[in-house]
Amino acid sequence: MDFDLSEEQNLLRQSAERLLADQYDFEARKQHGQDEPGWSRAMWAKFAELGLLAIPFSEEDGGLGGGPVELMLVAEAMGAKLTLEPYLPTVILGGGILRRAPESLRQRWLEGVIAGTTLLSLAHAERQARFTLSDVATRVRLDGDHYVLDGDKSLVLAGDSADALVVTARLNGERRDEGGIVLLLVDAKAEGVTRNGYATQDGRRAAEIQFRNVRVSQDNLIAGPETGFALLQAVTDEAIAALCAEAVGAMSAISGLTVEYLKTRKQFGVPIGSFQALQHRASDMYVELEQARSMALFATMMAAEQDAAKRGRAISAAKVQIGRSARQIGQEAIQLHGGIGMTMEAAVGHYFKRLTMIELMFGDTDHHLRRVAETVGPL
Amino acid sequence: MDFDLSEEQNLLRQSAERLLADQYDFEARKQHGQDEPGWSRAMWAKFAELGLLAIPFSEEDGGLGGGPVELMLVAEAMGAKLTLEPYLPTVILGGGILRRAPESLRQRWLEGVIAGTTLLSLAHAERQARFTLSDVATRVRLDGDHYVLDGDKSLVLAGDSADALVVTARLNGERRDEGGIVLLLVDAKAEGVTRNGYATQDGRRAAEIQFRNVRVSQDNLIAGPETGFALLQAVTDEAIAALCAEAVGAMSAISGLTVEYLKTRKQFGVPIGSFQALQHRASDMYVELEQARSMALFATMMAAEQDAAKRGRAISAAKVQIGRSARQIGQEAIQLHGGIGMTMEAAVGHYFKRLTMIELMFGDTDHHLRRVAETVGPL
Amino acid sequence: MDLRFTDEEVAFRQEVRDFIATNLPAETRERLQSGHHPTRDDIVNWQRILNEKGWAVPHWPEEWGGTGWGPVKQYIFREELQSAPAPEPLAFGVYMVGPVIAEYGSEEQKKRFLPRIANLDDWWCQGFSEPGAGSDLASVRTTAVRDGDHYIVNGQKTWTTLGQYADWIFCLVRTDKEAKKQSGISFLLIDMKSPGITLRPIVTIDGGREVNEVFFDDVRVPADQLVGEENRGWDYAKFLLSNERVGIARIGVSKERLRRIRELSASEHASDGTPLISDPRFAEKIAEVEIDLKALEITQMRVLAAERAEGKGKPNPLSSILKLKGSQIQQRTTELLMEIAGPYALAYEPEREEGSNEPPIGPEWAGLSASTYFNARKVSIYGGSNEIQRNIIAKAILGL
Amino acid sequence: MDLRFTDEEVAFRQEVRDFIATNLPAETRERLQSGHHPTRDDIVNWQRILNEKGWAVPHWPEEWGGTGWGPVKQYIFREELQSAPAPEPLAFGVYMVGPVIAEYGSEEQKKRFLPRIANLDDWWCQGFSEPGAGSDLASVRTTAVRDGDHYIVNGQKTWTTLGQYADWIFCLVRTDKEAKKQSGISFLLIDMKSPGITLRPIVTIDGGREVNEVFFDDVRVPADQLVGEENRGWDYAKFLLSNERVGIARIGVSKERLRRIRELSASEHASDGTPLISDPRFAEKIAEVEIDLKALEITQMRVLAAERAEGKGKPNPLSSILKLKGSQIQQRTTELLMEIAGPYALAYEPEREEGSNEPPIGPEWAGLSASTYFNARKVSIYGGSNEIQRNIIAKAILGL
Repeated sequence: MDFDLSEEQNLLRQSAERLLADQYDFEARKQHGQDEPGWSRAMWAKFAELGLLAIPFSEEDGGLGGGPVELMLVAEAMGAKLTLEPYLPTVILGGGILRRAPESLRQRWLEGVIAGTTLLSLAHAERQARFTLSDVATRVRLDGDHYVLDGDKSLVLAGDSADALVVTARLNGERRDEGGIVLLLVDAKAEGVTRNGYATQDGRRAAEIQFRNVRVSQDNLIAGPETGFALLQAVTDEAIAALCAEAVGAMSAISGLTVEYLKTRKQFGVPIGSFQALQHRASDMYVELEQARSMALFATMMAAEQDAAKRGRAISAAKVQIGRSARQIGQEAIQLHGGIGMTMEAAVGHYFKRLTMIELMFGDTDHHLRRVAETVGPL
Repeated sequence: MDFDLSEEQNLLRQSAERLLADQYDFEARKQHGQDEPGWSRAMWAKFAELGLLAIPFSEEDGGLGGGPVELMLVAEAMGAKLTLEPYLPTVILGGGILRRAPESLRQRWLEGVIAGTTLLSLAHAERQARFTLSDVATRVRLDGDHYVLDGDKSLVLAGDSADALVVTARLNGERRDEGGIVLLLVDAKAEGVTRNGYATQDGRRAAEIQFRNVRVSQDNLIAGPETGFALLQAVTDEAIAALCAEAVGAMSAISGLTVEYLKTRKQFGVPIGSFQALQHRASDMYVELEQARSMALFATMMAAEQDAAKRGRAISAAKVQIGRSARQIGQEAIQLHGGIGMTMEAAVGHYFKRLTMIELMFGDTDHHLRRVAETVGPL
Repeated sequence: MDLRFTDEEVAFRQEVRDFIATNLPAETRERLQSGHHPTRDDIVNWQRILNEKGWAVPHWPEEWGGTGWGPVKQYIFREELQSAPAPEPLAFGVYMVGPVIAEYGSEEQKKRFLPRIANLDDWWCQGFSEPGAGSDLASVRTTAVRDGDHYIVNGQKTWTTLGQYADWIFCLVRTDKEAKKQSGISFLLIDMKSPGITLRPIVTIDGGREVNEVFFDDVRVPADQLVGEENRGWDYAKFLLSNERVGIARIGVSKERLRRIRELSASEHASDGTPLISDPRFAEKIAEVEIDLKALEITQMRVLAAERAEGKGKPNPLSSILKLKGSQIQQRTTELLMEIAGPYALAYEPEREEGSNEPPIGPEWAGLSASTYFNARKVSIYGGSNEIQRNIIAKAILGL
Repeated sequence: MDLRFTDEEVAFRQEVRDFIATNLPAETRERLQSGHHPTRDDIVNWQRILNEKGWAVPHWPEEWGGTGWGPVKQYIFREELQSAPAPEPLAFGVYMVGPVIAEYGSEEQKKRFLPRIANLDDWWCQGFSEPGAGSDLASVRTTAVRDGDHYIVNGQKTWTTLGQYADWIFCLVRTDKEAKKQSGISFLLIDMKSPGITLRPIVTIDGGREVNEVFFDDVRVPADQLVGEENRGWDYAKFLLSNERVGIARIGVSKERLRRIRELSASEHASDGTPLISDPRFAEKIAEVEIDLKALEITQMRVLAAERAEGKGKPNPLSSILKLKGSQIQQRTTELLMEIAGPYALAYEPEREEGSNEPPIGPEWAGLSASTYFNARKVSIYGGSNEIQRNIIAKAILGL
């Protein structure tokens, strides 16, 4: 049992943190957000340069062969700076699926992903599904040597700037069946694909995407109807683990900002941090932060677990803790900042909004709490 | 809309409070608890003298014709002093049922109740029922001009000292049916009645009572199988309303003790009440107390409502608020008192224990929250 | 003791409800129901409709348009407005500066300003807070120096709600630098068109533009726009703030939002395809707030009853509960709404607010749910933060 | 980074578990499982079994019986004891005075006391707290005045846990009244049979008799029972208190209680006749605590890993979390147990604890559930109250 990072891991963490410290302070972030398409392509190129985009891919595929720990380190660093770039959709979701795709697809796409020239996204969620991962109404059928895709996908993260989309679609079975879901790689500019991009509450981008009679050649099949769901589930769990780490980075930053504010802000002639009631609330925030950090570590450790039930229970438990901590820390940070926390001019509100959205993504706290309650076995 | 008490009500409240202030301080209470049978018969006689035992009975029956407001005033005063005497079982539960009994029964029993010479209790709860009011397995059958009673009753409040028992038993139907439950008046010393008395966590008394072939003459029937359950329900709701008022009295007292302790107890050279973190927690206790007081008023107002569904929803809502407030206030009172709060030597722990038991009686907080959640309509 | 409303009060509530049902523009009601803020026009139109009816400023002296209603009727009236939902009157005129002018203003000021407030001919805003002052309202650094029959005002105000629409601003200004903190403050009425005033919007975390900074650079203010006496402004401010607490629990708003929560959780579906409300946990979360709100409503009644009994002079200690618990309930309802929206709370749709034709990302109402949640964080900060309320309870009520 | 235990650690856990399974008297285990406190004999017997195995005092210097285990193995050992459940070692000897004597005592004191502590031949109790001192442990008023080769001790101690069984007490006494607070305190070992010592039991709210007051009336204590130097007792006390934090999270205890909660909520029935655990709300309440506990367990691992890396000298700031959150979780589990018992928590059955033949009122375990809940309120008060922990976090960690 140890929490030590290897030399490489330490190096990775340091270099990511250094880059972001240099180029991603609050003012720089504002600038990045005004770039087209809502984040900075220049930063993305720097991520590529530093190897951040290569982490989860095998050395054979030109990657670094990193695992959940490496992704955790990067996600936490990015969370602390609220980076806007599509690391989650491209590297963790799209990349997580593609790195398990047949070799021909990996060869065709991964080089560009790693180089930062190809952006991916996962087009999976649908309007009616809420948080049920297997709820896929988008249909696909085989027509000669092509698949033909029809359906509407929603809240595709950074879907408006993606070059290629991993799309889930139902080849057979009922709407919520786990069997019958296939994963296809679809060119984002293919005929019949219509994208409607928009801003999200946390200053990022997403898209509603319609697929109308989209023809996809057979060699773009990533996973067939027997294995599609398991793959989707594994990658979703990895994404939740990374999201937990990102949230810890953000919670750590927002807690730090709050403590700093308590020290410097004066009212009635003294720093408000000298008021014991506020001290105790800051202490409770700290406890919540460290409990969340522990569960993010747990999620990281369990993200690569092969037993899907065991993994799912652990990931859900982590998401619950992150959700509870994020809500308490986020709300308290705003409250302790007072009026200034209500404005877009202070960083604290931006963290609060991102943390709130993380709560709602990939299943909210109630959803995951139910998953833990309804399953058995030790955590 | 007004919260004003009539002159009579004010007088009643004042005289009850005065009697208890004189004769029921913490030290006196210890003495009363050591009297046989675990409470003070002398105090009971004083309650009778003051007319407290006559409140809910009609003037025709020799009572004062009071209603929920009068009972609230007395219950709150008793809660503030943690009186041990069986007011709830005799006057509110047993009395509440008897005052709706046929005239012959009222004539036979109420004089003694009002004079303080007859003690009643309600033998209703059974081991398997948990909080389901209609769960009655005790059987009764008609044998000539007698009812014959068989079954086990549990947690009969002050059942060991009662002279007469109101017993619920099933004449027909399934175990949880609302129909088929009858109410009988049974002499506590009748043949076949075995009582096993014991202390409860809050320093009161209860009994497990076995009925084996107990023969009860027909004229002891209070309510038949069509009306028994409705009567039971109405009186239970009245009892919950009174219990809410009692809890408010206890919460008010324990909050007062805590604030007093914060003012006088010194640590590190200053009164601990000067620590802002403790001040804010005391403030939150105050908020909870006043919210509970409001809901006890609501329960009082709704206790006489004829529409059982409407009444039940309101009573449950009040019980939820009381339960939440009691837990927070009780736990905080102990915590703010520190070590001394953990001992039987300080009053605070006695209040805490009574409040905890009130939470668990007549349905706990979860039970009543579910009742509110599952029903519709405005509160 | 009777917690029910009297027959007369019940009839009055019906009268108000009927009037709103008949006269509130449908478009306004729908905008509010779907979670949007009322527009400037919504507020102005509705105020004029009320004014025509004689209900514009119920709590004012009858001479200036007051209705003479007691506290209970005033409460019923506000609750009906909130739960209609209708736009609430612009507080800065109707609840804040209006009563101050009516109480302390000169006869000339009353004639000049009060009717125009009642009819919302003048849009007022508030110039109390200053940067860095936070809950310490008396720390006023904006100065007003007498120069003949004018004051010259210099300084900066902040958190000025809806200042972008304002014709007038009422300000606390320092007129005596030597006096200690609360002395030396005066209460000035200033025309927003005065040269030297500039406005800078502050964008709030919901993306809205509700509040502003106001800068005063050698602004000349006629001396007859001073309310009452020089250097006694803090007294008037305290009077104003005590009025601000009326209706601070916003019970009608929470009631209306709970109605929507019940309705939407019956139409939105949980992951398993059943309505959210049939999930026992979610139903119980709603029930918990309903109980909180009922308790607060009765607490509100107790405050009203005490006011009626004792007259309005003495501030009721329970009013700190109204603020504390009222804000927590409001915030909780916005959490529940956002949880119903679930993933569809993610989309940020400010364009739609400004009337775009794009279809919404999720259900119509969901796009605003996160913004509403974000915005509602303010209610435990402004108007005396909840920490201040706890201090008040600890000191003024518990004697700690 | 690997959060899993090493193979060696896993094997060690199994070894401990097997040893407990084989050697823990069944009667003792059952008593603890049903929620009772261990008896004096339970504790003594089990300690002697451990001593025979060489596991009596793992954390002591090897010379005096320590096993040389690192922090992880020590943690595993304690967790296995707690979750067996086996009696925990009597802390006052094994965790408190033992390490102090081993570190600061004379060679003669070590030989005289340490083996008898390891074998529980001497039952020790603690004489630190005094009436009215509360969290301010340094406010010691009990005096020890040197008189030849004795000290004469006068004063009063309180909250002395299980003092009724004690052969010895270790005390903080004031030996220099002129010195300021923390100076002038000495650390004395006192035979409980000394003339002039009287004990008064304090009954706690669970009806138990765990704690006592101890009165010292001209008690003569041989001077060679002074530990270390005169007037340096506060240093030794701080050393002792820092050891007290080991295992303060009591994760094993909470794990065992959660197992019982799951088990009992599957056998006890809700009002509708289905098992309580099938009520989604109740199942989620359990899941919430399970998640809390898992998070705390990992936090505990982080503390252990840091200790292993940095040596035990530096107190880890996370240990305040262990105390704060650990106590909250323990208390929460007792609430859930009581809620499962429901109405059957009402009966007070101390007679049954003393071995009566009366049948229990409710299910066997239910009669203790309220007492356990009441008793557990202490865990957020003693050993540095949770308010003190929040102060420590605010000051030592956050720098407020």
